[in-house]
Amino acid sequence: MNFDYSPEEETFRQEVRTWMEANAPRDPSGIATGMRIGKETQFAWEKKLASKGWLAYTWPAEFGGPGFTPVQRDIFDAERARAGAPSVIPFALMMLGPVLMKFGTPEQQKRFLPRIASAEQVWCQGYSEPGSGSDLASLKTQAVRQGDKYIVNGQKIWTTQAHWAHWIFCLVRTSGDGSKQQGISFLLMDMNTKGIEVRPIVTIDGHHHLNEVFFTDVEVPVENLVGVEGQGWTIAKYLLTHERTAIAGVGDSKRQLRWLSETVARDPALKDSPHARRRIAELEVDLLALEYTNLRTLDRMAKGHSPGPESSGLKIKGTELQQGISEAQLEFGGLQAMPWGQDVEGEPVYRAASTRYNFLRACTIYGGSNEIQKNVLAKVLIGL
Amino acid sequence: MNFDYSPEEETFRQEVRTWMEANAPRDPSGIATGMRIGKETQFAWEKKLASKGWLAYTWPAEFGGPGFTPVQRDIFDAERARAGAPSVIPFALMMLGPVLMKFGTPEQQKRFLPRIASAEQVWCQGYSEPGSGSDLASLKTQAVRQGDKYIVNGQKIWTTQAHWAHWIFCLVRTSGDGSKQQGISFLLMDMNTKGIEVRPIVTIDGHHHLNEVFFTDVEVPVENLVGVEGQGWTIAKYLLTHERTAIAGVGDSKRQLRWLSETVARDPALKDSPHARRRIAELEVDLLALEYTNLRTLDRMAKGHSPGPESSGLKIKGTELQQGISEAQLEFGGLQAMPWGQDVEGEPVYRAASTRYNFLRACTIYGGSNEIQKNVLAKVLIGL
Amino acid sequence: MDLSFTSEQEILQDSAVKFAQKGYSFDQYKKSLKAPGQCDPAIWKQVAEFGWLALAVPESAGGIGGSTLDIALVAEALGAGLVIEPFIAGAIFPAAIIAASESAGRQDALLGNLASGDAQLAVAYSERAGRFDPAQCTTIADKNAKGFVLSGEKICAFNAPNASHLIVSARNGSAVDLFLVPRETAGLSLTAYPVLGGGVAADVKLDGVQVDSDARLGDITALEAGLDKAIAVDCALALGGMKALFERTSAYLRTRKQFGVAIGTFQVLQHRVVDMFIELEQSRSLVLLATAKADSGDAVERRRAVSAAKAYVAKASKMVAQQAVQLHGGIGMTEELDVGHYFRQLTAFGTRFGDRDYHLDRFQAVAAA
Amino acid sequence: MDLSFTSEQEILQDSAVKFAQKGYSFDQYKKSLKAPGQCDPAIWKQVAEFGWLALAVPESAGGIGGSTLDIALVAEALGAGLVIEPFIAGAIFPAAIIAASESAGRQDALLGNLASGDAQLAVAYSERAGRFDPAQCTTIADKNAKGFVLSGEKICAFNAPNASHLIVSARNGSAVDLFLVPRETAGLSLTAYPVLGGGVAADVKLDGVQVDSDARLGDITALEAGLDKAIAVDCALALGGMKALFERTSAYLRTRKQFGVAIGTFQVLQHRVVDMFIELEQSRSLVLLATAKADSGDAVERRRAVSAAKAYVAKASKMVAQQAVQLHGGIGMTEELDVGHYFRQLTAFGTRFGDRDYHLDRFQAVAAA
Repeated sequence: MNFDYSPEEETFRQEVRTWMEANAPRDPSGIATGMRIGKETQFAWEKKLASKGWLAYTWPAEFGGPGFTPVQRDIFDAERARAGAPSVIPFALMMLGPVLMKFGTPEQQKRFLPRIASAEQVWCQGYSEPGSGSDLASLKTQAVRQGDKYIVNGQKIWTTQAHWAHWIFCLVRTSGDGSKQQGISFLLMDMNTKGIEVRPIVTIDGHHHLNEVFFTDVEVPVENLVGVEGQGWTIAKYLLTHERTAIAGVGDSKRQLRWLSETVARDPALKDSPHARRRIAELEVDLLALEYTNLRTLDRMAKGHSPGPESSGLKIKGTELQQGISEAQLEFGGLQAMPWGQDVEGEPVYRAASTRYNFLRACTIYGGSNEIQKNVLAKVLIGL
Repeated sequence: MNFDYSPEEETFRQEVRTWMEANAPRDPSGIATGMRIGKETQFAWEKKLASKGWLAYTWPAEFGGPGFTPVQRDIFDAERARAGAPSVIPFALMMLGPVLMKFGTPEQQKRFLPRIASAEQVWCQGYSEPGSGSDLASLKTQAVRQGDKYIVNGQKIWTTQAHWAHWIFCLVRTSGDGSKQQGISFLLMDMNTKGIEVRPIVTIDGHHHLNEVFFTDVEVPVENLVGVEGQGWTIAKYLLTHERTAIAGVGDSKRQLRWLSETVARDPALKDSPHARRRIAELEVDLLALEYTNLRTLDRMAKGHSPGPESSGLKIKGTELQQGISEAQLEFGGLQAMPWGQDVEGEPVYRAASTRYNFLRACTIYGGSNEIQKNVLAKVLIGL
Repeated sequence: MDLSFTSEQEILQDSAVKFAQKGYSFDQYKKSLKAPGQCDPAIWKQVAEFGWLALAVPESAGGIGGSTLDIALVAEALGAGLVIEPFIAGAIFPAAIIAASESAGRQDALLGNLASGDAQLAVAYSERAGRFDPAQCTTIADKNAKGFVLSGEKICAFNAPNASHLIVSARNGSAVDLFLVPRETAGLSLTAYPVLGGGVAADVKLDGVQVDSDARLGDITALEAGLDKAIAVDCALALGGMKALFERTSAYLRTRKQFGVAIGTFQVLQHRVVDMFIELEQSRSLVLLATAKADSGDAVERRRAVSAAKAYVAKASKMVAQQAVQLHGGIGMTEELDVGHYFRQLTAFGTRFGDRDYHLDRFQAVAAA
Repeated sequence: MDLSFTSEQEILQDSAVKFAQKGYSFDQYKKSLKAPGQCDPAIWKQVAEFGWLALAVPESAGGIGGSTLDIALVAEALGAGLVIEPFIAGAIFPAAIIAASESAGRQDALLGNLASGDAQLAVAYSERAGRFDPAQCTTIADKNAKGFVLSGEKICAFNAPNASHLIVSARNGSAVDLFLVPRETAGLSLTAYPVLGGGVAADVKLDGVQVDSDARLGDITALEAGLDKAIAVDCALALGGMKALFERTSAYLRTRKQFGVAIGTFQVLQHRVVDMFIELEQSRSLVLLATAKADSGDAVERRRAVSAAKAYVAKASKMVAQQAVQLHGGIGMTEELDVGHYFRQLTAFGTRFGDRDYHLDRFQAVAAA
């Protein structure tokens, strides 16, 4: 048993590091917070990654990805985070991509995958609805078949970056029969279609990431159905469980914690505080536990196994740690973290802290709240 | 609004303090832990309190108590704890006494109350059964009426100090009809009655406080029924909610924390540790919040109101704090807390720590586990 | 011991609760956020008319000279109503400092303007390297013939952009003294900004600011006394916010349905709400203690109670605020619902006037002394 | 990166798991508790015959010279089986010190006896005022013509009552060195006692103990290396106990009924078990890291990994142990059920070889260096 990377992996890491240092966008405040970065910067960065062939870095070579191993993917993501570069918009790359590879027709694969990998098409995800938070299957948006079209009516909510996206993939109800899961289908829509309206939702970090998306008699060609009618729930579950490598957020948490500890080390008010140093040490130990739990999962995946029981805590612990680090950033920032919505002189990590702290409250809510995650895991562990 | 004690109360405090200093048993290791104290020491101490008229210190004068006000009771208990004296065995004094005063016949009151207040009769409580932990109402011990007797068969468990007690009060099932609560009655039994067998349960602190009590065709005169048949559940609820003043355990926690902080102050390995000092400060602040929450309850009771919403957290927070203090005692004790079941040189608080730590795991379990307490409180707060 | 309020206090509390519930809607809050200095003049006028701004002004200066408890009763209602007008930073805190200072009698005109709502003040005492400790002061007051020349930098002086005068702490020889500096004095410059959770503040530069000898209000003990009063009152404000979040969250759990049932039937969420409630009540006990002791002449007793309250409430309010958002789910994350705004308000509370870490240290230092 | 075990390791693990599950019942545990020195000779003989005592003895001394991971696989099984015989304190820890010391070659006979189970050792390095830090040593080694004279006091030397020799740390000039002292040496006296969670220990008095020059094993680096190995292995032992408690608790929740249903249907208890499981898996990751790095020649890397594991597992095992008792209710509090015994075992783990506080400090010191 060893945790050492192979010489080939170390070479790969060096290659990625060098490239990241040369190419990562230079916008420390925005990138570091991972939020204030604007559409232009994000799109330019994704184009740059695409031109290197690294945008769809989790995809196999046969579908236009670089064909990285699980360990390489992890290294890539760690180096991306280390350079302070933003992560890619995940909806097409991490979610729709794998779905099309498994459930899509060859025509759908040819039509969409190259455009996604080349950064030509940005996607958003239409899952949640006002009445269905954690109870996703209770969704109501309807798609009624009329000839070679579906007519879609309804509403999605919490749609991240819908105001940037060219396309949306949606769970829609195509039948009211059977269990509520059975009537769900998976549909792709061009955001420019008539009848789609996007309204912004501003969140408590003061920014606009989220949206409501309204569908009024939207006509969608039947060839935009993925899989068959009623298969939507199966596809949704596949999508949610598929991508685990980046779920722990180890790379970004490492960068945030390092940024904080470097700042504290030069902060005259904190550098000698045993409590501040202790708190950083506690976070570092927790992060180390998360990092090596993630590596255990990668090792299993590299051997062709599915993730083991150790992986079930990755999302829960990973989000708790993101929140824990942002809390320390806020509290160490003290009065320097009080300015709101306006740039003021001071340590960047402190200045970004209150926005990050507010924003990151969402990470234990979205993608299945941590309470729901624990319900699911309890079923596996206790079996009742 | 003021938190100051009246001059009369301060005089009373001084009187109790002086008496406690002169009369509290001198057995620092045993008394301090509140557990290793033997039957003889405990009984002698209760006799001494009784001869002062202070054993039944929560009782009104008409029933042979000193008629203290709620604030005086609290002062009394605080001074008792401050002197390092053991608390009284609560079952007769805090539980049965008030029950007899409310539900007992004049004959029952005359027969039992004076003997309890004079330390002549020690009681234990027969509530829990093997199959009924938090679900108390599911109890199975049966009392079948035959002429002027009940014939009792069944088993109680977790019966504290049954091996010391002269009498036991029990919840028994007198009817299988109606809801499971409706068939319960409240019965008093002489522990010397034929058919009662006590078997010890040794707990993880290595000591014998608890017992199983078996009842085989035990004959109990009908005049030992309190209230009427089927009223047992009502009486049990009255009993459980009646006594709130000492539930927070403020006095004992204060003494334990002071004992710890004084020890730390002279411990060469810890006295300069910012982490040890911080932890003590945190516990002190938590204890202060508990103390003043308790005072708010006392203030309401002194005005003749029932305890307010602030009192609902007293048991939960009080037990968490007891455990928190014992955890700090254990961890500060370090290697000095490792000796087990044998006296060794060293700081008394450290030597007692592992026993206390083990023993106190029970305090979030007994008397309705903290999870059950929260269920009950949730019903009040959310109402679902 | 008697924890009853006087009938005057009950009337005061009633009027503040009514104002916050009826006179200050969530729409008014959003309006105030956009007002100059995040203070709606119409609201400020009402607050003054209620007499609340005069509560910390001594009777000798034409004020009401209320107890800290009186002020806290108003603050709790304002906190529960999400009122962001600078009740503490612009009025209570500076008035309490002046009332406790040697020069109390000389500032009656200014205090009169403050009580009537015609002027606001601000206190500039925090420095970057000193964090929350008022004694850590590198700003210098150099005595000269005309009075004093002040030089240095302060950060995050709450409400400074709205103030006619700043109370500035500066090192005068070996002492740290307080100086009243009119906002428009030459050499005084502000970098103003909005503050997390509402209100405004400024980083303050003092570049050879000349003030009269009269400008010296007194020494640091007045700042410390005023600060303790402000903290006790601020804890009451936070208590109001915690209560509002507890109420909104328990109501949401009763009505919001998932999987066909009210989410309040889920035991984990039930216990979370119970924990919120218990923290609220434990906090209330220490806030009562702090308000009772904030007026004490015994500085040790005062500091101990105030720091205990702030240390406890900082942690409890963080828990309540975080869980309120978590239990509301997505909607709790939006600007549209007031929950997120209370969340930010309580987040800022955790920091201003010293965080839990600072106050635990101070509590411990007092206990050791 | 490859986290597979070798086939030899899998065999080793299998045999240890089988022994703990079949060869060591709860009754055997209670028997061992009553055996002299809480070590059943028959069990100790079996452990020796399996070769596990030879794992930390170098091949050059007739041992197996296994990796820390090899030893940890055995320890995890022993921990899961509640085996209280002094595998670490009596064999692995002292053998690892000797193997890492300058005098390694000279102690082959003693190590042979240790590997065969014929002798046990113990390490006396902790002092009252030094808490867990081996460098805090006030015991003195005075050089004289015959060798060294040792004077001082040690506390809580695990397994000392069973040991034929003690390894004692003492200050030799400016260095802290290690000395091998036969148990029966004049001036050496032990106050023996049972230890929380099983096993025995002693406070040790050294009153002018004369030893040969040969008795000097080496300097403190050997103690530090042996200690890091022992801690990594001890963390694996704790992991076994945590796993056992997780399994017993989840099984209990499936079968125990209250209010007419299995208590495992209550969401609060479900989430508690989930938390236990997550902590178990996070702990496992750091234990694997610590065992991998415990054999590293890079002391900084070794310390960092070992202290991270100990700091994490100390907290996680406390949580798992406390919740196992809480979720079992009354029955979890009794001597009759094994749950309470695992609880005590894990409680003792939190302290021995340094608690979370100590290892967080050490982790931080290494990170800063």
